[in-house]
Amino acid sequence: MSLKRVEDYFIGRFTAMAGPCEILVDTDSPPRGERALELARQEARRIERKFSRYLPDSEVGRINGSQGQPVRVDEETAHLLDYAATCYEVSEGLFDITSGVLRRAWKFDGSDRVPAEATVAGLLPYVGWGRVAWGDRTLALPAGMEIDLGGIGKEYAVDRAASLIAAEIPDAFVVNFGGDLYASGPRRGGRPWNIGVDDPERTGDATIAAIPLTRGGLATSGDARRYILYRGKRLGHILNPKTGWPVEGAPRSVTVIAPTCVEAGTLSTLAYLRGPGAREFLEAEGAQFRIA
Amino acid sequence: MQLDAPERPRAVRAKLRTATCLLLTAVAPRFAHAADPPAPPVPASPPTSQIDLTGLFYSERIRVLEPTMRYTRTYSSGRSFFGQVSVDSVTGASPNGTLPTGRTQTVTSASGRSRSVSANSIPTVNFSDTRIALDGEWQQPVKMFAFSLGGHFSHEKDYQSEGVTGRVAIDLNHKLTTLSLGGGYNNDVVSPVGGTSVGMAPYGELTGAASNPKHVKTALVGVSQVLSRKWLVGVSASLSSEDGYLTDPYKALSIIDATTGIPLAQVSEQRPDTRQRRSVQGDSVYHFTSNILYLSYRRYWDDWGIGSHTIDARYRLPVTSAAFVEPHVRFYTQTAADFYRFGLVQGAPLPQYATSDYRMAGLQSVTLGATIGFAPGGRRRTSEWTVRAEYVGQFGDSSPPGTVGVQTRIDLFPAVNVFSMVVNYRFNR
Amino acid sequence: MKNHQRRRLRSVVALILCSGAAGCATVKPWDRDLLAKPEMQFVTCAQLHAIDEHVYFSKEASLGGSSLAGGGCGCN
Amino acid sequence: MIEREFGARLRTATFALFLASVLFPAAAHPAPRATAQAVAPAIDLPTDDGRIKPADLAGKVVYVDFFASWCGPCKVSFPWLKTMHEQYAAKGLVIVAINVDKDRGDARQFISHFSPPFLIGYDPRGKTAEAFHVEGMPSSFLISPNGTLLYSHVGFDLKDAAKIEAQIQRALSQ
Repeated sequence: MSLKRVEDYFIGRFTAMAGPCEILVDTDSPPRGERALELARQEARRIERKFSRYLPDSEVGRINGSQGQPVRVDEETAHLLDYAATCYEVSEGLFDITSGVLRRAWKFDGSDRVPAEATVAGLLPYVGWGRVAWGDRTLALPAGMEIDLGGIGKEYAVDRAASLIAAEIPDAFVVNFGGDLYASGPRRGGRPWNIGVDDPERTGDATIAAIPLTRGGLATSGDARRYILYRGKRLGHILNPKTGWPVEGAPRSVTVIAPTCVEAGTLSTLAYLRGPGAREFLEAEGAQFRIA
Repeated sequence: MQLDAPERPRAVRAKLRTATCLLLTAVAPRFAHAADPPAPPVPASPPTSQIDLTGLFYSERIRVLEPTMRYTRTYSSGRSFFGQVSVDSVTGASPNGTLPTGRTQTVTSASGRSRSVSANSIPTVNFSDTRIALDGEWQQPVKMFAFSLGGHFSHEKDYQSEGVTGRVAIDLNHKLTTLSLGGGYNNDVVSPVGGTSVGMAPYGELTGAASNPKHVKTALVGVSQVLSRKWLVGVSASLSSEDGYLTDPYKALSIIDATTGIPLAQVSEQRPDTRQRRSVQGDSVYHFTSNILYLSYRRYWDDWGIGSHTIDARYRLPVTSAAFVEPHVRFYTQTAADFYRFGLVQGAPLPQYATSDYRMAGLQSVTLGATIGFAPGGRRRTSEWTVRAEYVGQFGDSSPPGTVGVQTRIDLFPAVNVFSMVVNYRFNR
Repeated sequence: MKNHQRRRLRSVVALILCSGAAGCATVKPWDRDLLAKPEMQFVTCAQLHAIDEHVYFSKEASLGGSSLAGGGCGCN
Repeated sequence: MIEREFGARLRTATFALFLASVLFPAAAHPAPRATAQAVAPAIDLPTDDGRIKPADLAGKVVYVDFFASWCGPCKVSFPWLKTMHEQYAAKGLVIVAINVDKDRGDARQFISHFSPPFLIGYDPRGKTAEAFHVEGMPSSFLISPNGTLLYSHVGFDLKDAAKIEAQIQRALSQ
């Protein structure tokens, strides 16, 4: 965890949720910078711990280990599951938090290893939110199925951290958890924050655009960091839960701006899941976006 | 670059928006806040200011140019204040009350000059005057009450007026009914140029008083009632009591020959020194689908014997969201004062009170006009223009009973035709 | 004569007010969109109204109505 | 003559009756008032294409605010509502602002001016407002997680803000 001054703002960094996290605070007061960083880190850790699929005693771990028994969840989890259900419904099944089991077949390590068709097909019966009984704060997950809130959790953590910081710190700030971010408002002097969009070809080394952002959430979906090369094609890590295969023909990256990070993240994922139809979808939704 | 696309939530996004909102406001574990610090106070919305610039151009026998500036400041608490300055420049001629002669007649004037008039036209006095008026009002809502207090001062070379008004409006019946009570007091001084004439004595004879007091007390009670979503009505009654010098210092009457009708002499007019006025007015505003009809009717009486009816109708038609047209029509009719005489006949004893001021005669007026309003800034209404053009015609009895000789051949009440134009420019900050 | 007038006046006032009473509480707070418009008032522009009063006062013998007369002038 | 006298008396009596109804509206029209223990009416309203359902709000501290684009104090209350949202949403407060404009376009213009981060429901026919016995604009209600009305307030003045905020804090700490 580190906090340093850059020009006239502070930037704090830590690692959480399997990625680099940053917080930018437009202030001259180091204690306020510290406090914002501390709040962001606490909240990121809390959410990671609570919803990690790797921890058996997390909410998600408990559900995944339920062996088909109904599990009663707490309120926060219930809200996340409600949200996931809405996403499943509006995406007509493309956005599915049960698609994580497919990862047993796919390893997105930049290599060209593609699983056998039969392996993928063998996993498909364990995919589908439609098979899950959810209601009255109780989830019954058929044995062998798993849920993964990774597709929502990071954005949720961004918005949660942002609202906690906003309640304590008067300064403008940006919360950025692994590229999903939220800006709280204009910087001193009314300036926007400048958000670079990562170049999918040279990830981490270059940006392809700068987006001025004053207030709201911004999230990007794409194959920049995790992909597989198959017959000369890059297959991104986002899988189509209906086929079990990576989405084909999708743009390299889809960046969406929305009032909250959760909404931006969901929209960018939904767009990406539509493959070549991403642009059309976002245009029809009247969203603010950028496609590479 | 799609980033400038306007935000229009569509099907999927709208559902997500609602779902996100519920997710993010969901109950989450409380952090270790001993006590929630109160939220930083929301700054009170700054007071708004409004400036009105108005010009009135008015033609008749009198030309008036009346620039007015009004400054209104409204605070977020509902308190408001306005201050206004207006300057009237009046130049022209006003009938002096005497009769045409058939011969050239000499007339003295308010400014001391004299002028000849043609034989068959109504003699007039020439005058030129500037009136400066200051008005202010302060309003304060307190729960169901709204108090207002106003002050007035005006000055012109022969007339000075100071007044105060107070008013309270009470909202009743879930604000569907508003009762208002008000009162005012004016303390005026009339200082005729050239001295105060002795009433019913030969014109030019003076009392020696340089100035003469006049007091006006007014009381008003009104109720307004919302009848439906589209209809508001109101009734109000006012009572005013005047005392002091109520005579027009520049008006005279002609004494005419009983058979030829030729004016022989002039006497200054004299009116009673008290006057009780009463009026009742009903108002209605009705909102049609988009147009609005304003109707009002006033009945007026005073103890000088004048009674009048006034009907006023306006119909506002929005042209766009920021412009409207409003035709206006008004009818007015009054009966003459008990002591109104077109002239006095030689030989008869002089009455105690008499005036031949045409405004004390039986008369009718018709007003036709239209107002156009538009706000160039569109719906935000940072500035608004209002332009109104109007015609007022006044008609009376051209040949009142009792006219004799030459007077029977002359129009004793020539129609008065006035065209006026008002331009109001308002800007809000 | 005056007594008669007064009685008639009172009955007119009563009639109008009572028709109002029948309409009481019919306009709910959330239905007052039209009534909230600045143009839904008897007098929509105080400036123009004041000029009107001033002009009519100088040409007619009547005075009063729904507003308290501002300041007098020597114009009649 | 006698008849006329009677008529005059009748008119006087009618007038007195009217005045009584105006001066004491509560007596004339006993309006059911929301009391402290009353159960809050259900909120089931469309949002911009979505819907707020009673289940969405169950178990939460909900602050309901009825507003309209034509209401002056509502313009004052919205920035404050935003502050309340920023301050207390993370602590579990759900703000639902219910718009009662007849015309959705008027409502949107008002809303887009403030871009509120909280939920907006549309009640153009005033059904929900009626259920809450809204007595003036704006009107706000604070509802406990078990659905009882904790507090209500008519009108909005920044002077009242601290008082309402204290009620919100109390509701959240219960």
